[in-house]
Amino acid sequence: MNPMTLRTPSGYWNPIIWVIFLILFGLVAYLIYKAGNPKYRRDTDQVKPFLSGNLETDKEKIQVRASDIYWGFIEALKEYYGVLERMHTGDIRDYILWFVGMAAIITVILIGGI
Amino acid sequence: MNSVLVNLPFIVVAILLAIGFYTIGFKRNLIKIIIGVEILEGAVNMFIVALGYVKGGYAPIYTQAPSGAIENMVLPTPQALTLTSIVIGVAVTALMLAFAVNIYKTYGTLDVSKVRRLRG
Amino acid sequence: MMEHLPALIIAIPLLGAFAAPLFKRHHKAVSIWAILITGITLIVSLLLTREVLVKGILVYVFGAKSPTLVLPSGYKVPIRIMFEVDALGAFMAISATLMSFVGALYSYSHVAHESGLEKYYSLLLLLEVGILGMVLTGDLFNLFVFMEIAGISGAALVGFRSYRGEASEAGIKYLIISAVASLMVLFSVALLYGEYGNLNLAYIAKNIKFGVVDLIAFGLLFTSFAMKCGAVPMHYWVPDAYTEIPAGGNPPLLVATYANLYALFRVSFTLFTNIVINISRAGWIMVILGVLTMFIGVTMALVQKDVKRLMSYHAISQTGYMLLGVGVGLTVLHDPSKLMEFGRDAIAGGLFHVINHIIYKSLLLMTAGALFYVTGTRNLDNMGGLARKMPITTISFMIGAAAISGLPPFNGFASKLIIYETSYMLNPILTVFAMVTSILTLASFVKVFASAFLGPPLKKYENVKEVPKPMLIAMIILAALCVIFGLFPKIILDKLIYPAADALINYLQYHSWGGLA
Amino acid sequence: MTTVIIRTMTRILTPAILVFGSYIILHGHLTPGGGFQGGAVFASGLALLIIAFSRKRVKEMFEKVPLSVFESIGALGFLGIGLMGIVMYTFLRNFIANSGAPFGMPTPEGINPGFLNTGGTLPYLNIFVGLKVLAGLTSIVLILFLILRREENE
Amino acid sequence: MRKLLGIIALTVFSIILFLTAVHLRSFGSPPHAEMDKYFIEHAQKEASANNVVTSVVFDYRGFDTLGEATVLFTAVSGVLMALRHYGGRKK
Repeated sequence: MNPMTLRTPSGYWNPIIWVIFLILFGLVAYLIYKAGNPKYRRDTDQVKPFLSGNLETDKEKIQVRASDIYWGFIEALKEYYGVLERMHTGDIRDYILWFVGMAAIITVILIGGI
Repeated sequence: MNSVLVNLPFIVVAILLAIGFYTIGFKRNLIKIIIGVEILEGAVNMFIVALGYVKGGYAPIYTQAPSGAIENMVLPTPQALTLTSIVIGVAVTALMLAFAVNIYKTYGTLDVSKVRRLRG
Repeated sequence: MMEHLPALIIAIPLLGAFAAPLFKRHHKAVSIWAILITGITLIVSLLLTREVLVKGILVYVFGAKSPTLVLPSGYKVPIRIMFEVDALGAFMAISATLMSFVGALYSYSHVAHESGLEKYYSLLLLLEVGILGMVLTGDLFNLFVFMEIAGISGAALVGFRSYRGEASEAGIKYLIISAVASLMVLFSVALLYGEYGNLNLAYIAKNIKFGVVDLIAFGLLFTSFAMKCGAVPMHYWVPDAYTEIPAGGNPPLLVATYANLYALFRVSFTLFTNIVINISRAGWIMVILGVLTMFIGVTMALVQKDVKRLMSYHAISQTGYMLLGVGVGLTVLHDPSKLMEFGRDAIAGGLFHVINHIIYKSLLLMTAGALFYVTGTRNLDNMGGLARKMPITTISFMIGAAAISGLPPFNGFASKLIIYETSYMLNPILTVFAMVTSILTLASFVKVFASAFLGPPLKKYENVKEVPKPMLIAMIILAALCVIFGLFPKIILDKLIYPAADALINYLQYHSWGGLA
Repeated sequence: MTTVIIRTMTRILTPAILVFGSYIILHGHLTPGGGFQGGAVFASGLALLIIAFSRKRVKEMFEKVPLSVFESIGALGFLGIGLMGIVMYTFLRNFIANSGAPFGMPTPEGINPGFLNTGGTLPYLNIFVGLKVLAGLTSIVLILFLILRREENE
Repeated sequence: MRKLLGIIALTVFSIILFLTAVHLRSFGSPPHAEMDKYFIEHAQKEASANNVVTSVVFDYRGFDTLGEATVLFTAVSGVLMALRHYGGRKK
């Protein structure tokens, strides 16, 4: 047990204990699953969504595209992302100029300017 | 001031490096940017060779050398390093030009402000 | 024969690379040849690591009468090029050889239908040679030469699909970046040579005096290696290169990036370690670069649509963790009490994160390559419902995503835990940034999973199948490593990582060539 | 397409350039120069040959020459000589010097007229590197030339 | 904007390079040359070559030369691979 225990200043990690907890929670999850509705059947009419009589739209149309995910997050941080967009011009000259600027800054700091 | 005069070759190297970085940073043509990289390489090679110079030194080769050569030869290591880095520079240039040919084929231009489909 | 291992580990892949073009058109033969050579190199590197861990620093002088003859009789200075392999170099060598093997295995099917494969595999082996030379050498000019080998072969691999313009664009960007960086490295090496008349790393580190020139050389070396390892704001080449290279070349390219990170650590810890005041300054620079890298990388990743580009931005942000961990150690390097309190653990956490990240990021990029292999696109908007079609790829992607987000029991968890706790002891703000980065990482991988694997099955992908066996085997190897490293982190740390961290900390041993002089 | 003057001068000059290149390669351990420089000179002679003639002539001239094989042979020879050193000493050891083998005669100390039969492994490495460099540079020039000339023809 | 920032960065960098050149040891008088003295004295005996530079390139620093040959090999492979779709002899 001890050679596997990774001690950190405020805690520890041990795979055996983790496995035990995994089994425990797996059991709990199984019990919850068993307590589910027994009358449920796959591939019958009861799994069809009821859209008040209208028939279901094509799945490809209602699929959530990647660019729609986290729309709100990106909308909230629009200014920040505007800055980033202006940083990321895919222009090789800017890559080199950033390098020159960082070299200047880091060297000045190391010499002790700041 | 005296150190400036004594170290004139090193000053020249510094100026060449600045010119090279300017060329890479502000020219639009890809070929000119490759030339800028070449200028950097030339500057660094000049710097290494200049480091090896000894006042009034002879080439470090014994074959039919002048009589005074043995006690005053220039340092051989910088010349060896320069040889290596020159060949490396040739290799890098060849590959960059090959990529430039490809880019001109597919983009139809060598203007680096247009050659940026990859960004963001 | 054991004392010749450092030479053999370079000579074997070189042999493979030089012989590869002789297989003219036999593509299967050259693929199998490359897999064989990388496998042998992997075994050699394991032997080398065992030697180093048992015997301490291993020195190999090229062209001398005996491998350990550092100083010629009656001379104070080292004359010839030497390899100086300590635990850190051996640790990097293991990751390099392992990833090259996995990459060659993966390429067997992934690029099977392309032309010019003998050149591809020869360049793959040359990339491995460059990485190994960079991480094993003890000579500054030799470091430059191998850096150029790694850079040129990496750029050529990035431009492999030369019928696509983007590949050539990314290739020339990476080539110019690495040419400029290695030229600045050469300039700094020349400065040091002019000051001290030698090129041996340990010798210069012993005799260094710190005038202005030395500090300028330090700054240039620091910045060049920081750019080559993709630290913000010099990271722009990383997404281009990682996106355009064939997925089989991704693992070696990743290790090449971290070979530059290794050189950054080596320069800061071993070469310039005697500057007592400025080294903590350098440590703070490293920490700040690390925090910037983490945060900007992950926020850029969140808005990407191209799956490989997204993962490349995650590679940037994970590099920030390594810079943070090792930088925390560097700030307290000359303060023994703090070093024993958390500095050593911080360095160990950073180095452990290096190998963990190499493993799971290669796995993720390979799954992205598998998606590209079956769908022909990298745009996430055009994917969906692939989980039922490719179950093994899906499972390995889930393992990789859980590992990169630091969920137990996968390997990202252990190293991130150590980094959080040690950076908390230096300054709590750093830990906040690290945790936020981790959360955003999980979020963006949930996005990839939802849009590529879940969702209704699309009509155009009705008859896609699971990818061929070699790719699956490569992915399964890495997924298994993720789980093993995550379940038993203590064993890996004690066997491999803490020796490497100690190799960084007690630099005096490196300066004396392992007690040889 | 090039003029008759260029082609005639090429016929005259190329052999001289090739001989000079091989001289530089062989005397690399005595006089300035060596494998890289000599190989470059040799390749420049071949480059002159390439640019002087039409695409068709060049194609049939270089159809038979396996340049990449030459290059691999040069690199493998360098590596092989390095590995031979492992047997007794270390990688890339100059084990032929002062051993009496071909190119293994000792050199007299100090200034001397220079003797070809010295240098140990140096002449061998020079030859291999020269072969490799001339093959490599020639193949680069050749493929760029073939591309550009195809542009003109199409 | 971009041009201005670039000019500023370039100016500071050039000043740093100028500082380097001024603070470097004076030209033509290397302070430490033990390694090179060793080469000049022992090249004829150890490498049995008159040309000290060649003996450094191929004997004392032969490993760098192997790397250099490797770089050239790499570049040739890269060029031939990058241009393979234009045919020529690669078809």
